Amino acid sequence: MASPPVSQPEGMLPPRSEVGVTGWLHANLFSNWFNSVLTLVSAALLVTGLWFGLKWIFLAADWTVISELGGRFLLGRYNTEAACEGQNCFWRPQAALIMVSVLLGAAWGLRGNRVARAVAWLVAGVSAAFAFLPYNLATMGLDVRILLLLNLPAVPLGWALAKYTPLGTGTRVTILGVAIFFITLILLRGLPGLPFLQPVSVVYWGGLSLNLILAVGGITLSLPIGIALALGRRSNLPVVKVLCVFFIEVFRGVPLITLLFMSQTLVPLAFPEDMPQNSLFRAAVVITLFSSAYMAENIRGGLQALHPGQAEAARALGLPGWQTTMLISLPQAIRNVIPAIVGQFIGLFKDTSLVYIIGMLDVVAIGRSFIQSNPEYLPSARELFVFLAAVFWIFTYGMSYISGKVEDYMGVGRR
Amino acid sequence: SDTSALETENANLKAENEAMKAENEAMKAQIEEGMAMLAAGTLPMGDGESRLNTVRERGKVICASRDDVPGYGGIDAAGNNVGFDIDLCRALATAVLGDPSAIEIRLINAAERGPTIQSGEVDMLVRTVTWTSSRDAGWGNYAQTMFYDGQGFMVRADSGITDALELEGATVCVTLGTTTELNLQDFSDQNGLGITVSTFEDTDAVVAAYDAGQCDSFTNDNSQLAALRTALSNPADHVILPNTISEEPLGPVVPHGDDQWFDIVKTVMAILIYGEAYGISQSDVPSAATDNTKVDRLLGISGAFGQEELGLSETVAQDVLKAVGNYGEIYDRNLGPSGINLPREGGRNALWANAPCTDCPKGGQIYAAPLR
Amino acid sequence: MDSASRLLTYQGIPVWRHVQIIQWAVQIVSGILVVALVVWFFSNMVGAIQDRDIPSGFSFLSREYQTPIGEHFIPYESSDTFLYALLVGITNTAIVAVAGVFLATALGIFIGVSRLSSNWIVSKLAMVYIEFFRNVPLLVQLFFWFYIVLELPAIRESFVVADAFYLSNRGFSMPWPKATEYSVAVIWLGLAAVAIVAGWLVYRRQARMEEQTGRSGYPLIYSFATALVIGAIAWLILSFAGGSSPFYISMPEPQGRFGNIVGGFTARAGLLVLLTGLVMYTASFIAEIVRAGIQSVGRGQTEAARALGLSPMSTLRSVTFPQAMRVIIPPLISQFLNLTKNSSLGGAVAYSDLTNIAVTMTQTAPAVSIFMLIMASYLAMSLTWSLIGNLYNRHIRFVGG
Amino acid sequence: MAVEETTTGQEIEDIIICRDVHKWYGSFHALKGVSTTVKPGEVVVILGPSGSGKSTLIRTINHLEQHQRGDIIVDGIELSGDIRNIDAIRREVGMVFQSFNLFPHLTVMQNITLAPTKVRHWSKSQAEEVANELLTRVGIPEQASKFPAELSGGQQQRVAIARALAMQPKVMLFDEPTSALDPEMIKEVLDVMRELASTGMTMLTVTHEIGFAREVADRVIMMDEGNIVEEAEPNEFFTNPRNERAQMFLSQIL
Amino acid sequence: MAVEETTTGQEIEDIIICRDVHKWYGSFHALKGVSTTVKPGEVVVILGPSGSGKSTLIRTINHLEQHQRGDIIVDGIELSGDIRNIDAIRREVGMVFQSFNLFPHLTVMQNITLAPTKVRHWSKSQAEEVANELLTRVGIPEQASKFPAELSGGQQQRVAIARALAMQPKVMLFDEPTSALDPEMIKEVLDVMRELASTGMTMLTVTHEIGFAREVADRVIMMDEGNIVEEAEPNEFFTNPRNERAQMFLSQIL
Ligand SMILES: Nc1ncnc2c1ncn2[C@@H]1O[C@H](COP(=O)(O)OP(=O)(O)OP(=O)(O)O)[C@@H](O)[C@H]1O
Ligand SMILES: Nc1ncnc2c1ncn2[C@@H]1O[C@H](COP(=O)(O)OP(=O)(O)OP(=O)(O)O)[C@@H](O)[C@H]1O
Ligand SMILES: [Mg+2]
Ligand SMILES: [Mg+2]
Repeated sequence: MASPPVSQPEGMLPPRSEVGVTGWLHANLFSNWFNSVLTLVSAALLVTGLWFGLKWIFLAADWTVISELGGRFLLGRYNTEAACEGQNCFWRPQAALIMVSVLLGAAWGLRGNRVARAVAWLVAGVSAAFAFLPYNLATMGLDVRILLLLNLPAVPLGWALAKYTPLGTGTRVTILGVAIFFITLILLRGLPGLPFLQPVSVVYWGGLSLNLILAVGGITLSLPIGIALALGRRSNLPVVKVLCVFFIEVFRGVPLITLLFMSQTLVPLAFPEDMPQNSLFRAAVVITLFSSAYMAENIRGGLQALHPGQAEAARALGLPGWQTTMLISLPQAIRNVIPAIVGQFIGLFKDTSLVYIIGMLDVVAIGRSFIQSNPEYLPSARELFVFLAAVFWIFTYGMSYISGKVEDYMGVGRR
Repeated sequence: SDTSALETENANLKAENEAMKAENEAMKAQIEEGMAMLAAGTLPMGDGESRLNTVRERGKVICASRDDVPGYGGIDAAGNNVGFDIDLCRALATAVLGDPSAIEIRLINAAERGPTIQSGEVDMLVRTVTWTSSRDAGWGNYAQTMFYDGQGFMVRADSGITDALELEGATVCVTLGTTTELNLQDFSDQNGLGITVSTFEDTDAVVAAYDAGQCDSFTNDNSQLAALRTALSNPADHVILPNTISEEPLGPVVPHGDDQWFDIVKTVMAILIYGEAYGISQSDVPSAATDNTKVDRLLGISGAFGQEELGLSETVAQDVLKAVGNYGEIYDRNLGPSGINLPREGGRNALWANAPCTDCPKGGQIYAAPLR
Repeated sequence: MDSASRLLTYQGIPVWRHVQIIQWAVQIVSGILVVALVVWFFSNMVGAIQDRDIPSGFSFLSREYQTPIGEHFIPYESSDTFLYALLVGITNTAIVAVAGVFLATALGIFIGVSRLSSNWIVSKLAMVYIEFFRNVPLLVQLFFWFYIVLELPAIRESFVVADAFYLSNRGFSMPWPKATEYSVAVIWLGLAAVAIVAGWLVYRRQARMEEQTGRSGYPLIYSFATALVIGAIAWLILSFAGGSSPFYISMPEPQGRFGNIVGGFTARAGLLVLLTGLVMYTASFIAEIVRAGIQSVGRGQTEAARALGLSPMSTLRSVTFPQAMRVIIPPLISQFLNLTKNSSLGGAVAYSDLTNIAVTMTQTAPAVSIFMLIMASYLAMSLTWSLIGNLYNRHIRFVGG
Repeated sequence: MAVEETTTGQEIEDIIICRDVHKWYGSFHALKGVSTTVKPGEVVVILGPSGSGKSTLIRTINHLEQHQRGDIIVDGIELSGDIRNIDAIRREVGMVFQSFNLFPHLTVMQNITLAPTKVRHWSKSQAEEVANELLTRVGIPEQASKFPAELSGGQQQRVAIARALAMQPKVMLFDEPTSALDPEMIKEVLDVMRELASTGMTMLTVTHEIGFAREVADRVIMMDEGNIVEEAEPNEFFTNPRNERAQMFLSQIL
Repeated sequence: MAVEETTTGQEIEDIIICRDVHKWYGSFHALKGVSTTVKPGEVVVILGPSGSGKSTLIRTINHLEQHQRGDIIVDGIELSGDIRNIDAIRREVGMVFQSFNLFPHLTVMQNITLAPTKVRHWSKSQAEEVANELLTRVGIPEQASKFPAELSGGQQQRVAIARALAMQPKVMLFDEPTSALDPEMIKEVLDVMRELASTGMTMLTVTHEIGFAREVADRVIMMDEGNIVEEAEPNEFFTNPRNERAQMFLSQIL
């Protein structure tokens, strides 16, 4: 509407009220008296809110608790002496991060679109920016800073790999992505026997990286499980259908925190006592299954919205049932419900903060644990929670923003 | 159509059927086996395996503890688990593995304590757990009281209250899933106080709520009250009432079903206590014979107190005391002057009246079975 | 075909190629697999429970609970049983859920409609609201509100309006009707119900008359008047006959040395925080649902209504909204469900919801049994929401819809 | 103003007057100064290639789109920002859409009676009486209680016509009323429109049905790129189009 | 078994044989015993009022719907529960739908090459070669890399025809291929179908385009209420329909 007038072949310009600043103001803020009043009232609200908010943030709040915790927000207690005895294990998450940068670079090289490029540079740029945090060198060594900076060359490296080597196909980059996820897990967990990969118990995992690992793992697994459940629920085989419905309804009908409680209290009973127990793994399984149940319903919605003619056309072409599903129905169904799926991902990411129930120190719990163990910081709880809200907001809003771009790119609106 | 192809297909199918039948058979056998085991009340777990062996194979002692109470279990600025309870876990790790850092601390909340120890996932629960008979019966075995606490109240000084019996009609803040809640109810009912409770899941919230005046009083174990008072915006404005409304003996708990492990934990706790009683400090653990036979026996220099039966090394006490110090040192480090500064002298957490030490606090109840 | 392979045919088709047989085989195999897995899991669990003498069973339900419950809307004493205490938890959760659902829906519709406002600043504010509140974990938001509530004055310095409404960091108190004598109160409530039915009948009659004749029948006015008059007459008669009115208004009043509020109705801080958090959080999702619902009604529909001369209000009420509802209801119901489940975070801010109470119970009762009960309770609540959703859906269903 | 103006001269006779109507969508110039008039009882068919502005023109006439320059006067009422005038015009002008736009959640009867009861404040019984008459007139008296989805396309479009007629408009606008229909159904809808034309209703119709245009129209307007390029008697238009663009267009669709 | 049966007698000549085909939707009897045969290279047009079972008949032929009684034999393969036969028949029978049903998430080229590569296991280059040929044949060689949504309706339908032809079917089924198209586009699709008929493809077409039927069809089948009510040469059918129902139908649509 507000686009500037382009030259008209007939030489007649659109009227002023249709374009330009006045046109915009008139159309959007002051089109009638009611709108004008609304505009003024909302503007007043906005200004007071901003005034008090900013005043608190810049004058009243004491942010030392944030700087005190610093890197622990990101990595939890991963790099403490207890976690990684006699070694500096900081390079392991760093290396994982660099691999992610390479992967994002490869995705960009593969697809070559603006969104992928923006995401890759954003992640690498933010990581590299951490290298310039104003800590002294004792707190944050030169090695750490160099590893952080390496994220920048990692992006073009990935890009070049995808562009100029046989790696550059969708399947291979996907495989690479999955591989990197597992390599990251191995890097973080360590391998017994390898001296430079000394195992680090999961109890020391924490901070935002824990939220991200749980979210990424949960997201990658809940999508296929959700798809399977959705297909099962739509299946015309009564037994399969009933099983899927039962699973979905039970997992959707119960609060996640009771499921997490149960994963810690009842589930261990079902396994032999001397079997290595891993409460984080159990929690991850529960979170994934919970998310899958929701994912299944999202996908089912997408499948239902699909025109039956699509599957018919595929069948008429002689494609067997599973290929019809994999090549025709699912791609379209998923594309239909990208917003819902991303919403589900965001929900899952937010839900990872509930692992405090099982005593894991995720980004929220690490902060709370700190102020509780160091009571002099208890009065800083407000600052802490405002900071945490901002951290989550940046990630989740980033996700929905990217999903919007991906949607545009995939041309959801084009049909 | 091609009959030979059909035939091979049929053959394949038959083979498949055969395989499936075999599988079914196997599955049936397994299920039957499972049912039988169910009936016998056994489980397919390594019954022969003792916890001591499991722990040694694993190379780590797993303790369930906490991260939110300074002095008992917290996380220091460097990110390490510290506290009285954590040190008890370290002592155990030194005893069975020879390494005080061979521990893994599972952080759990109050409500998870029972199920966690019941499932046998952890080797020891040291999370300010009050010893009660029903927990002893239902959760696991209490090894040894390592700290005597009692529940008290904190109020604002300007309220003019000097006795808990004056709390009629008060709103009292309490943490969830603890004996504290239960004791408060008993106290209120018994004295007809009609107390209203506000139950919080976590310490940060409960302290903030009390500090802001959302409740009139804050009840917890006295020692924790003392620690948390320092966190209030103005500690001097608050007093801890003299009343103690409950017995709160705190100590480690081990899972049911492994007597040897139970005994090991009890012995380690006794080593810490007798270490103090005999005046053996961390910095000065004799490794050669002294003039005290009791000390020599404790340190494994001469004689024994059952190390072999317990599967521990001769010099287990030396190792433990060198690694974490004696009871008094652990106390001072965490709860005493270098910790949250709870007085010990003259209290119940001093050693028993005629403990043989020269300059340690005496006249209290910290006592363990003699080591011999 | 030889005889052996003929055996493996059904309707003349080899079984491994027969559509129906394949389908059956898939079902049987998957069924067996799942059942085996479940049996294995539970048999292990039951075995462990027996093996380790872990308490189980439900006999504890009739024991006295003897534990304090912070917030209860039905009378509760520590001598009540576990079962009753669970019921207290369920009512606590249900009350938050129902109140939250109403408030969140109202706020969500408001925000959702604002999001579509032609006023740029209003729509942007709504967008900022939505983007903030749905992107931050509820737990963090709950603490945010918790600390905001702590900023309110202490009880002695409460904000007081007309000596009847008190707001402090302990909660919000207001006047509330209380029964003078239960029997009289119940009789009046019965009569009041009759009055409402009568009012409704009058409404229907007037509305029909209005429809038939085109003259305005003022159905709302008539029906309210009818109900009020009947109710008032019943009140007066009962007051005279019984000597006192059925209800009196209990006024909140600070009492005792702590100045705690007695009388009236008090929503304690925990409830306020939880409710605010849930409502603000859920409303951001509902707003998006409402927006999508309204946008789903084709432009052609509004255009047709406008071309017929219907006013924007009439268009919204008679054309847009009834159609949007059908898109809105299913996701809305799942938001109701989410809100109910999310209330289980109440413990963090000192609200005694069902999960909170149940978790406390595991201290003195078998965890296994408690978790079974709590799962069953939440499933029942979820089913109730679904049922309400389905009933409403059926109500608004139309052919081809 | 507009009213005074139109009470003078011969303009009183014209029920629709468009004078130099311009319409922009943002910066896109969709109507480039369209002028024409329609007399009461006249049946006008508008033809033209896709995107030529046919729909835009008839949508500006009942203010579903707002024009930015020029005057549109319907039944003596000038279209302007005055909502009272807009409402008045909409009451006098019925419109039928290509995609029917029946309200799917209301029965046929409710679809038809909605506007009369809400806008004209008729009683329900009066509105239903009129509705029944109209349903008989469009040939589906027995479908009153069905929902739109239960009807064929042709029946739906006939309901849409009845719905528009229920407001007793002075002018009816049709935007490709038959182009979403099966061949069998086109005829039944065109029959209804023929009948309507024969009763003297003023009609402005966008359609590709040449047969209908030839037979029923008093005048054919051909549009192209936002302009009226030819306006003529149907016979003359179809047999001997003067404009080159019209010739091309006709060669394609005939 | 079916194979054995069809190797005998004259049936070998018929590429489609329907014998007493019955189809119920729930309790609704949609096909009431339809019997007919189609010879290779024959072009058959199916006419009939809406709901008469035209679509149902051709959808049972490639098993998009399952019939419950009677036999359908296509190219010697009997339709039954045997998935191998179903797959085989679908490979031999191409189908074009009224609503195109192109895959919106794939380009035109991918739409056409999907089935050949996945079902016939052709190499990508081979499939693309064939696709390019077909696109030239249907007149849109330059649109290969576009997405369906970027094409006009007529172009989409031509892609749909190319897609079906890419599997080199022996029979093509068309279900009202032009009824969702604008008048201008109908012609371009019919032209492609004419060309196809001239190459000797066996075609079974449901259409309302009388001109096409007259000109191209070898035979016209008229259906009503689940039965075939008339089967005749197009000339004979259109000029002199014997059946009363057919007469009525023709009077409506001509
Ligand atoms: N809401 C709108 N916003 C922007 N451009 C529009 C809008 N509506 C129509 N247009 C453009 O205005 C021009 C005229 O459109 P209009 O719908 O009047 O054409 P038409 O002659 O009715 O065509 P058709 O036969 O396809 O219906 C077209 O180029 C169209 O793209
Ligand atoms: N999936 C279905 N379930 C139930 N009834 C159906 C189904 N599909 C079609 N029918 C019914 O079967 C009858 C024949 O339908 P069919 O689609 O074959 O008709 P048609 O001759 O193709 O009509 P049209 O010209 O409208 O496409 C119709 O009455 C229709 O309502
Ligand atoms: Mg148009
Ligand atoms: Mg059909």
